[in-house]
Amino acid sequence: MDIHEYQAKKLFRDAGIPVPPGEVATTPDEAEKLATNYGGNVVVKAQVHTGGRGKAGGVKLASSAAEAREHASRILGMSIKDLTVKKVLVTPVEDIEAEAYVGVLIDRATQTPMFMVSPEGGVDIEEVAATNPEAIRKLRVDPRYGLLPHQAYGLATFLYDDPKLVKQATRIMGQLYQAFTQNACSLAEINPLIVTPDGEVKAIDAKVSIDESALFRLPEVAEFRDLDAEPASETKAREAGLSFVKLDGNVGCCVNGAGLAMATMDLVKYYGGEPANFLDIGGSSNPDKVVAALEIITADPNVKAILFNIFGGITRCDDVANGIVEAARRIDIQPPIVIRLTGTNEEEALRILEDAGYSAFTSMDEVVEKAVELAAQA
Amino acid sequence: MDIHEYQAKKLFRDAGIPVPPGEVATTPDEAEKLATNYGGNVVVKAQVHTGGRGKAGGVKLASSAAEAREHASRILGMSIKDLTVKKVLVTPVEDIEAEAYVGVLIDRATQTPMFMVSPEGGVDIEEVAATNPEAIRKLRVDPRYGLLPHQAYGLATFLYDDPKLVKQATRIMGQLYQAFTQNACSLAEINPLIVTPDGEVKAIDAKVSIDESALFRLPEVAEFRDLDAEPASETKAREAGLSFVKLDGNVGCCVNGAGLAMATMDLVKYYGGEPANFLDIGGSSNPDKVVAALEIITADPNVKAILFNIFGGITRCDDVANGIVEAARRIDIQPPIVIRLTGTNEEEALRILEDAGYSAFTSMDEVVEKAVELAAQA
Amino acid sequence: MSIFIDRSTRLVVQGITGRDGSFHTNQMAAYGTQVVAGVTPGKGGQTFETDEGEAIPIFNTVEETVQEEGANTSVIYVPPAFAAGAIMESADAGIQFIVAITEGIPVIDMTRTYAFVKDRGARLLGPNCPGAITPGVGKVGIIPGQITTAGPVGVVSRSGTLTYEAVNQLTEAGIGQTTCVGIGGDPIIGTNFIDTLQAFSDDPDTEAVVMIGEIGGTDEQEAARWVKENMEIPVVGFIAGQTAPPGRQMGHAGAIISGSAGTAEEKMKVFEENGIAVARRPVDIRTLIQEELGH
Amino acid sequence: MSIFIDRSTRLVVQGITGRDGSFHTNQMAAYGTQVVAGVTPGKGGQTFETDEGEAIPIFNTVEETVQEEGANTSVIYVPPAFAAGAIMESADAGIQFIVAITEGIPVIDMTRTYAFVKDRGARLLGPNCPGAITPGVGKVGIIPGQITTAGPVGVVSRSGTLTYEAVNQLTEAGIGQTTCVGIGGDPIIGTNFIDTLQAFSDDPDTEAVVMIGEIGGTDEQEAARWVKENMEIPVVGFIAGQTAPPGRQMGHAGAIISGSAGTAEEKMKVFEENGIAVARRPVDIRTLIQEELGH
Repeated sequence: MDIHEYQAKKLFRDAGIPVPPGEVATTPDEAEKLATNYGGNVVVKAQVHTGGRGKAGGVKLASSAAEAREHASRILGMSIKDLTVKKVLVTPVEDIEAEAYVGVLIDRATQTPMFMVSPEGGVDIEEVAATNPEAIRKLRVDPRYGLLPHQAYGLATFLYDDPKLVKQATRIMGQLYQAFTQNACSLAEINPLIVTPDGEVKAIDAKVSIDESALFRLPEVAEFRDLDAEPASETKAREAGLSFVKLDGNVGCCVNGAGLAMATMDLVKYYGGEPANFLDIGGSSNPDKVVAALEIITADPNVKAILFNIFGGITRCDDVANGIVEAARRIDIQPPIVIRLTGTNEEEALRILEDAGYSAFTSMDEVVEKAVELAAQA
Repeated sequence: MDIHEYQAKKLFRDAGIPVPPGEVATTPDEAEKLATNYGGNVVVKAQVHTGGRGKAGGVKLASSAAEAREHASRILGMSIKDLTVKKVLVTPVEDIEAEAYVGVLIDRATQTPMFMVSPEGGVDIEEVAATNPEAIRKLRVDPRYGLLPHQAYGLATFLYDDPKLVKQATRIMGQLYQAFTQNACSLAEINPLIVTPDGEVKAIDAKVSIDESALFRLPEVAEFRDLDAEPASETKAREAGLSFVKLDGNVGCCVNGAGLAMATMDLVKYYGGEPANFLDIGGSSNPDKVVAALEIITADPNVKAILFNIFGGITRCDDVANGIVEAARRIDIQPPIVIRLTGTNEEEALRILEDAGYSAFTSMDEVVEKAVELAAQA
Repeated sequence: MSIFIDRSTRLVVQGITGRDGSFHTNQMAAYGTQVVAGVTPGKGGQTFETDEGEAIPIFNTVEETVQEEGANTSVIYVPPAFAAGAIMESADAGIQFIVAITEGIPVIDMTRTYAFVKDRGARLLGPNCPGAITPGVGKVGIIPGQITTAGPVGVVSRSGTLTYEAVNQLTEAGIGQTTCVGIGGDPIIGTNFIDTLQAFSDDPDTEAVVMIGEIGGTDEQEAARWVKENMEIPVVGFIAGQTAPPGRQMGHAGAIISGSAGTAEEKMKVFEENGIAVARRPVDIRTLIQEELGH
Repeated sequence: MSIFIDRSTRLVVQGITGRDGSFHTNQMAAYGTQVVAGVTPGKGGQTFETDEGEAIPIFNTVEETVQEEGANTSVIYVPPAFAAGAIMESADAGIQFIVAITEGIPVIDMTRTYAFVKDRGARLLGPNCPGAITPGVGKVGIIPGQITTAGPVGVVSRSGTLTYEAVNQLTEAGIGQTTCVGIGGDPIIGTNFIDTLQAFSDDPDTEAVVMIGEIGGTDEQEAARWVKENMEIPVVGFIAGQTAPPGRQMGHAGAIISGSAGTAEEKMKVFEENGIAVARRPVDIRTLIQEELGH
């Protein structure tokens, strides 16, 4: 789960990392008031779950409260990579002598948390990795011991020479690691970590992703979820226990299992169509889940055909069939539905569908070809 | 550092362990008032750094506030194993269905924290270990992982069969381990852990020793130190950076190094004397430390002779000699002093002592024999 | 022969009385797996009766099942909040092969859990995996038994139902399997492609391997390089997720393209560079395997 | 020959610019030890000049001293709050022999630190120990060089100055030492009696061993049983603390009789039961060794 910069900064502050003040505004008025409180010299920053805000015009310097208001009114409501800005963060301008990058993520290769730090901050770290890899130092943390003092120190010395800066950065490394593990982050990034003219090291931007699986034990972090920042369809899917990602095609997909769902989407493309979504109804399906899935898919006006691909294992095919019939009774489904069911309770499912006037396929290729064809005809 | 029961209970409560209420009184009046607040049925418990309080009459049940007052007036000021009781803990009486023992300590053999639990609580665990060792379960905790859930559960099932009790005890094991590590305990003990008639598991006695070396980072725990609970000589020694333990003999000992200090005491005994103390002036001695050591030793009226045994390594013999001369100028030293000095700057030291009218030995056996002889003559 | 599961497998089911645990205990026992014990804390002493009337003893701890019933393999159906603990319990009790079905274990917990399992010298499969099945011998996990049949092909996959799809097609084409292994879709898993490919390499009965990967991470790429260096039997590969957008998690916690890394295109390219025949559609897996086996 | 320290020892001093670190760097260098580097974070690039005019380079990290100066042994004089971290830094940098002089490291910290050192395959001596000396070759720690002389006796002790006392008497009697090792007085130490006795057993030049213990714990008892089972050369033992009261810490954090366990009487009894000659007074150590060596 991505969280906003201002939320990430709260986690960092709680861990003791020095982060300059800042508050969120949802209207130009509020932004102006905050800017006044901070003395006028502020940065107005769009709060959206994506990088590249600066390039998109979502981050602006103001030298007066009035100017901050103007920036806010332009940024609020703007669209950055398809995401509408509903909040801006107003924060005092900091003078910057140097910008570094500090990030922690889970390294899949070694199955451990890994630090990446670079004295070249304030830019996209993937670019630094591509153009100047020696400017990045990586450190894998043994999860049995956590970040050890000499490791934190080693990272800090890669960023700074001045022992006073090293000391501050060493402490920040430890605090960031704490924030990372305690909040079950999949990514925690300070970019840039700055040095001010009077030699203070501070985090002035923060990016954090939280492992959704850990939210059950992190109630405060779970509340960071911003429903405004995701399509309503994805909110609804999550609440129904479905995995759903909206895409731009016209073939709605309803599949059990993430791998099979992706393979089905790929096959739609293979046969010349475009999938409208990724949707995994999960393992132990019940008819209600299928109803919710159909509601979500049919809410997308782009969808011209709906494709079911079910390989029954834990999932019982008759449950899915019942769900389809139930959904057809409850909601008005315009696009044609094509169904492939095989595995557990397949015969029972086929009987249910037949009784309701649907016919079903047993081959994945057949059903996908058919769905693509129907969508193209619509 | 031993801490009082009421202080240990605070640490346990902070960790979430269910501990019944209780407050400390230093006068019978206060005890009566507390007993009134608790409804009269209370236990009055001497707060001293030793076991066996019950047998010594330091723990009494009261069924009214007036009776609590009586008990308090008898317990306050009483002496248990040479320790004067200055505080009592007043705590409501709990009905008890079962008593268990739960303790954590550092196991020197495996170099890890180790749990010891027994369903036979409320008695001396060493007695249980001697008479019924199968009633004790030990579990070593890998410090890299901490106490794992199944380990806590395994300990809890050794105490209880009822899943409801097991659940509570499992949680308490984890909380106790947290309290143990976070407060750098060398021992943390709940004895007894009780079950109430309505099936609640609670800690009604608590014993904790803290690793003195960790006090620098545990300011709140450091404040638990009760200067009333140790001889004034030991307080003074600690403040001067000396290791000192008061004993009952008449030969005062001043040695550098703990092993050599013990060996010197043993040699006093070997030659028919009794050491008055253990005293290690430590590695990097300076004259002030020697002065403080002599002040502490001479404050003990039992001391009839004072023995210096110094093997100079880091310790410079001339520093010790200067300290002796300085102390003799500042304080009135009645008992005779015999001195053995060898090692770093030995010649310089002998010159200093000679100038001041002392003679010095170079053999440990000679000086100890001489000190024992002088003490016997006094 | 086979890998991970054979006739000596003595299985304990952790979470045997739960909804999924009880359902799949029945399935596994009906398939012929020796399910020797179950664990549900607080229900020790009770018995789990299978649909076929077999009585499986329930214990409070895995340790007891090792001591009393000689369990050497465990399968975990407990909820995510307790699953990491259940894995460590198994490893601590001396279980050699631990299969974690549970989905949704926090990744940060798995970093420590995986280290623990390694320290104890056990093998973990999963979490968030369908388990493994040796056709005709036994199954540990949730892979439907009826879609498999014994034969010369090893199957290893990050996916669940996509594996069933592939296995089903092999079976329909008359191509049996030595063992089918679902390694799981999480970022941190106990047994990866290389571990499984190594096991298949060491198995004299496995004549070809199907490897089914997906977007996210670099496991498939590393495995492909390893295959070129180390494997003598042919490998056929498939990668799901060509149409997945970057930065979005596609169901599995591990199925996410980070920046430009972990795309299906990249993985298929590395497969081909290292001599692994790439199936474009699931149905092509069967054709390629038939070619490799010379059918 | 010798144990732990020989002519290949290349020493880095952690905390070289501190009061104790600088004093003992001079002592160790003057004794002939190859002190190849020092570490003080923030002072990297500076130089430590010994009294005899030798220039020792200072680095910010131990890793650099391994890479730049080939350090293989470290000695730690940093304050207790940082000493556990310094030990782990050395182990992580690949240092093989780590000597921690620092007194007062929290025991709970040492539980994790000791596990880390073991995981990294290094040997830790101490903490709270005087270090080790191989007479005429080199010393790591604070044992005064002038009281030692080369010869056939190994010395291992939990104590500092008591060791000097014993070694001095041996030297005065003309009995030299292969290596003198102070294992330290803390409850958790990296190298115990058995580890050291094993090393002396493996050293062809060590003909007898003096083992100096004290109250607290069961290390001496276990070592005694180990001696009976494994050692062919004679061992003479001494235990300090016969007059120590139970439950009171006698200076060393580890020197405490808990309940009835760890008394001097018990330890001396176990020594005698296992064929270790027990010296009643320090001066008797020398007599017993003379007897054992047939002088």
